[in-house]
Amino acid sequence: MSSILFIALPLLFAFCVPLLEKLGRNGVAYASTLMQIFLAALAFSFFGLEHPQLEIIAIAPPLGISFVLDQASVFFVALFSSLMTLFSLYYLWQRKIKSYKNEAKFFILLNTLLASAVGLVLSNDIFNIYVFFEIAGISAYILTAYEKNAKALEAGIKYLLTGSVASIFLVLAIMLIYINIGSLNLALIAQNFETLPYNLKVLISLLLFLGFGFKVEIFPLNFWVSDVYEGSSTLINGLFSAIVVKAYLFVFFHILYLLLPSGEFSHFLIYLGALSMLVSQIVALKQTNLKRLFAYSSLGQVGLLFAAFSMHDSDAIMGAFFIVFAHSIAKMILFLSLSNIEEHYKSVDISILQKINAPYLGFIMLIAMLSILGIPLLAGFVGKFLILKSMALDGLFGAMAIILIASLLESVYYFKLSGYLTQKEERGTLLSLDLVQKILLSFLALLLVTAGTAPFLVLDFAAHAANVMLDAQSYIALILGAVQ
Amino acid sequence: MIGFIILFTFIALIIVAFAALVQKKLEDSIILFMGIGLGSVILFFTFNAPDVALTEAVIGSGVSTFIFLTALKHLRSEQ
Amino acid sequence: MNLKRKLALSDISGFALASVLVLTIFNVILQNSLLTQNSAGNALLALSSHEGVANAVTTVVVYFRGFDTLGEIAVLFIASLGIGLILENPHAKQGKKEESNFMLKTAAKLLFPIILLFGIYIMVYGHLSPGGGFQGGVIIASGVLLLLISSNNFHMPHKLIAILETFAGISYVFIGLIGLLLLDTFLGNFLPHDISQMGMLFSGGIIPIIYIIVGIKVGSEMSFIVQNLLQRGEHD
Amino acid sequence: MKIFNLIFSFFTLFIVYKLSSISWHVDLGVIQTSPIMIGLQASSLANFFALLVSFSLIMISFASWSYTLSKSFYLLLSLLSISLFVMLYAEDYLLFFIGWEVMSISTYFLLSNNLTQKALHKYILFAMLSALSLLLALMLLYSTSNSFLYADAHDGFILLEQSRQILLGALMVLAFFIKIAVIGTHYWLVDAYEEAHDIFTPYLSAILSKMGIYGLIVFLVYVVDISSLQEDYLSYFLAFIGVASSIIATFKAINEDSIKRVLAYSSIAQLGYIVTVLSLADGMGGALYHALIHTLVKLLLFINIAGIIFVTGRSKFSTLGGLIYKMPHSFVMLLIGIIVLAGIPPLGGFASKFLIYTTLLDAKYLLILSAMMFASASAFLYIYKLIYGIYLGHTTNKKLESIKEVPFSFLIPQYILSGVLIGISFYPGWLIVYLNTILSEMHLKALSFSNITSITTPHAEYNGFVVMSAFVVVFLVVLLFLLRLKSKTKEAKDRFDIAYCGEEPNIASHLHYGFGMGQELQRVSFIALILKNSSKYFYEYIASQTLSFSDVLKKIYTGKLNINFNLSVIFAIILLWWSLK
Amino acid sequence: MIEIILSYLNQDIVIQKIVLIGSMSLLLIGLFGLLTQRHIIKVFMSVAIMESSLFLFFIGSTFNKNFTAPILGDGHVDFIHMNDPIPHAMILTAIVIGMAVLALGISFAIEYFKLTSITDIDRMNEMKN
Repeated sequence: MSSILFIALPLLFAFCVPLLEKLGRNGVAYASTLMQIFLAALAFSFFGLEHPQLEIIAIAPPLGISFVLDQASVFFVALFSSLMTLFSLYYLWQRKIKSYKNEAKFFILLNTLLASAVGLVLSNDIFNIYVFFEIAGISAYILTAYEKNAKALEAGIKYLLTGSVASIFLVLAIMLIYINIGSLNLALIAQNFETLPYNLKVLISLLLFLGFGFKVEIFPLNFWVSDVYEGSSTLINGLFSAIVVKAYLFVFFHILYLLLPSGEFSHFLIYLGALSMLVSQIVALKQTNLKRLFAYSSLGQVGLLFAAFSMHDSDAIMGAFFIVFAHSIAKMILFLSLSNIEEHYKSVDISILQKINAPYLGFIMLIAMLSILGIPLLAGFVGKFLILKSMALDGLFGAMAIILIASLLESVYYFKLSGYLTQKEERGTLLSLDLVQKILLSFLALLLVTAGTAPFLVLDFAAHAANVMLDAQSYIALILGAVQ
Repeated sequence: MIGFIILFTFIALIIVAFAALVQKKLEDSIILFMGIGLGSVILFFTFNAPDVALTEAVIGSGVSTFIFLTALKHLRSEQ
Repeated sequence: MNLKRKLALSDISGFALASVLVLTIFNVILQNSLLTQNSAGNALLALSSHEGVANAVTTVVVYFRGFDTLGEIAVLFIASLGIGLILENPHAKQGKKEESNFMLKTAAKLLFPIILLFGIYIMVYGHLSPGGGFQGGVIIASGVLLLLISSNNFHMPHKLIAILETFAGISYVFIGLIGLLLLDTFLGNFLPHDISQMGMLFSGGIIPIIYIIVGIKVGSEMSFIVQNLLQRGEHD
Repeated sequence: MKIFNLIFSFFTLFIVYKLSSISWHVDLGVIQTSPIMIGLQASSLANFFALLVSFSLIMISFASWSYTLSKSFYLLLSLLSISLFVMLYAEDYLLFFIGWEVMSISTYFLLSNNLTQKALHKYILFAMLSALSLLLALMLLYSTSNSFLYADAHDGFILLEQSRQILLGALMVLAFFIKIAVIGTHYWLVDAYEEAHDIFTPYLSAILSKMGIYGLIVFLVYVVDISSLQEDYLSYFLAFIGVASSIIATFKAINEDSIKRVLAYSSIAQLGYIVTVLSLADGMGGALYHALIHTLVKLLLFINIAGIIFVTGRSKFSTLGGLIYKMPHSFVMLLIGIIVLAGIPPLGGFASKFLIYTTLLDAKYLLILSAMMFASASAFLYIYKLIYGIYLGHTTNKKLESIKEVPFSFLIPQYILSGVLIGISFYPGWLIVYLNTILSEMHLKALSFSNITSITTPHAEYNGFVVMSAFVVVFLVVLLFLLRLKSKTKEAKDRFDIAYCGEEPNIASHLHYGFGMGQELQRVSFIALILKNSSKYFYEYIASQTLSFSDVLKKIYTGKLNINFNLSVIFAIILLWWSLK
Repeated sequence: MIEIILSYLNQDIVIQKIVLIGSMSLLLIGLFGLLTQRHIIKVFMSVAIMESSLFLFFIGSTFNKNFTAPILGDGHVDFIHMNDPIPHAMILTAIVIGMAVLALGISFAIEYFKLTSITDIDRMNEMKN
């Protein structure tokens, strides 16, 4: 079973939705969830592989496009497909209360988003990455504007414009690469990227940084994120912060490690990531809308990931993997439960947390918040600790101080929320969850706790994945080796 | 001869593009935008790229201008 | 008065910013704009010679980089789906459109078959002469647009176009999967395609078939987009 | 659930006792990429504190017998105790940090259903500040020692260059000062103690502040190697801060109306003593001794107060008074408690003060010594107020006359505690033996020991047994005399049956003068200065500054797309020019 | 005189310089439009201009005057002395993607206009920060 199925099956599903609609009202929903479960199983089947695999499409690499499956990308693919399966399972029960208008299109967009995220992670051809960049973009624009009210449409327009500006920079970078290196295959580009004159190398890496910078939500370029989160519906926010951002992050650093293995700009990128975390936490202090607050908090966590990934150190990357895992799950929990709260209490203001009467949901949200904060015995702490440890070894105490101040500010507003949740006050009507939704949420929370209390279970896998991601030489050898 | 054609069309393109953006009335700027489409088709043709020229002609100048015109129609109908 | 000056100021500052950025990009490219001859193109040209397809660009678009085209078809499909979703308003009032004048109607009746024929020609001969699926499909869509504008009682055959579109999409992915099955490379060219019959209609293996399928898909999607944009979803 | 808690606490005491006898060492795991050893080990210092923790846990579970508490309270309490044991027995700073943060978080949840939002928020922010500064300090240490173990923490510390050493010291001390709530950082403690559940406050004050002391000791002994600390800036700083906090806290305690706030300030003052004496290498013995005494006395006082609040439902001096006839047992327990708290000779409190004074005398910190004496002397004011305000004087209103003695569940722990305290007063030397094993393990100078009944220091010797027995004899004689006298006195009809200077008191006149004590001190300029400004304004200033700064930063995230695109182009230009140069 | 100019213009280097200068100035105009224009259609137009300038730059700089188009026809038998087809394929895909995104953006703008009758992107702040 080749990894191309991650792209082929969702597209096949998307194209034959009109037929599936004949199967009755929820034919499409069940078909899509079944397919996603199959894809998740497929992703986990790849877990065992020791050395990376190559999937050729049409013709052999340096000319053709190919998918590369190594530990790091398999981790991301498995994370994305399992999160998407949980999301659609959750939505199957959520739609009893509020289902989206013409739901078939909603499911198509979900699947294309998943396909493009997986494509971004696996692809090995820079123009192919641009195509997936656009597919993920366009399905995200439509998902943002799905509600068709003034806020959603404005968010859609902003997201679309930022996306097209980003793709302009990216296309210019690809063109310069092709003109000067003559190939689109990442391995070949990486091989003779050093031979380029210095100022051209700087220009290309800057354009790539700008192209991906908008989507990776780094400090000066993430002005659009909070509007998009506030505009789009809560369920979709969960998808954005859990899957889309992580895919762009992985691709950017995958290319960075290939093109600049010696890490010329790493110092600047680390401090930019730390600064981005600090700024987003400071701005998050004064937010009253929960969706904007969670948006700024995920900006902060992405800033931390950015700093960790740009350290070119396998320990920091291991920590970053943990934080990716913990943050995606925690944000998925928060946004799924927030969508239930919004549905039942019709408001997303911070003060609503004082009035909700959902002890179970509150407890699960509490675990998610504590994990984001990096409290020990939860997954967030392991990641943050590993990152700080490797920063200490490199002597980056300035960045560490910024990150710790930012997490202090983060604990200010998160504990304000948990204070509201645990407050003994008269509460509104009881918000009852379906049994399945409860199981899903508690499964996610259980993941957080087990990863936090017993990290050694996954540590060696994460360490192996981090090393594989870092060493560009074996990646190039794998691809170019396949040709001879 | 090719060099001259390229130079001439580029200069025309630049003038038309600048005019299209600075233009106050929307109809005129969209018509000028058609000019850009035409210019780029000519250029692609001189660059020995017939496929791209055909695509640009049909999609780049054809459909995009149509899209802007319908946008104008809908945005105009309210005032 | 100061509003005018403020606007002017922002224009100048915008222009200054844009020019600084572009000039720096410009002079960096200027210093090393020499085309290295070892571009992958020559290798590809050599490879495409035994694909039995005259138009090298088509072999690259459909076969060598077929995955991009599949992705690009997905983009177009999602765009038409999104536009349909955004622009449909079920409670659209069927405003009485004034009758378009006589000349446009007769011209449309005359021109439509020619445009349709031209579009189909471009689509089918994509692998022999310039053009192909995308261009052919859009030309057909422009033909449909012409009809939409000219006559009021022309109603898009939604059922037919939807079936065409789904058929094309499914068969494209299936061809890819069969390629995966037979040659275990996705979108592999499994049909016979030797050079001898260069120039015949079905001489390029799966390439012309895919390009026709792409043409049908693009044609139907573009007509949906055009129809939604034009009437903002006031259709039946 | 109560039984479970009781069994759990006895179980912990049994385990601690068992563990203290054998020396064991368990390493939990190694993160293989960069070898980090995590493990638990038995150090006698840890055993000492673990003994304190399990002992106070038993007292708490006894006292909580008559309360109906939610199941989550007991679960969180046991989680808290487990985290304390993990922290105490950790042999490396990573496990110490994990225990430290789990402790803060479980206390946060224990406090969360009693405290007001503001007080809760203050507590958790300070707890997070201490945790994060501890984390930064760990990382600083790790950068040179490449391992978190205490063993090689010292040579890592030496490798750090001067500025980083100061930073490490400042962060580590800040983290522990927040938990000890030294004068600058006590902003959260008083409200937390006052509003916490009556039965949780004794645990909070007796144990959690001791964890700060334990952390400080570990830092001083393992990282900074206290013996080389004699004239160092750190010891002057610790001494000065300790004394300042004890003086200021004592005067702040005096004019408080709520009993729990008085006790909160008094625990800040007592911990101030410990911190002062920790600044000296050979002060460690006195510090540990005082820590033990302070734990026992605070448990006794807070449980007593909990009993009073449980029975009368009031916790303000102005609403209490004259309970001596209704609650004689609690009165006697409180009497013993405040004598120990005051540190006056007969009872054990004096032994630890005596050790502390002699160490300060040897080290010639005379100014510090005099300030400390001044503070403990002026402590008498709030100590007397404590006993007078609640038990002596006239009852302020009718309802107080109908109350009965505190339920038995409060009295058992108080009896045990006062028994232990009296035992220590009789045989102060008995502890010295135990302390010496700890000191020797930390290769510090051991206290001189002659016999179990007396403490000997180079300057003087205090024989507890003799003083205690003399005191008991005198006490009995006076008691007999008073009882004989009482049989002849006339029972007062009711509390208004007193005539003084010709006025007839009625319901309106306020007979109980105890609670007013200390108000007139404001006229004294030095004390008025202390009472007027508090650290509240400083913290509120910081909070308002950050919030206004966040308003400024919010401007970037306005919805205007045009401005943002200009910003990104500017950012691109800066990047390009900076890297092309 | 004109022949000299024409022959000068025909050199490859000069053509590449013209293409570079021309497309970069088009990019400059597009970026200028993006940064200053207020009306939503003008913004989309400047994005379209920037995209087409990139495409011109790419095809122009990989263009070789004395090679033919990459199609076998009227006499050419095998694929030698032909322009590199890969940029053509890439631009072909990019044009279609650009148009699809543009169409989607315009439909957002139309629907947004129908709801709030605002076309000036600076007045689009439904979300109070």
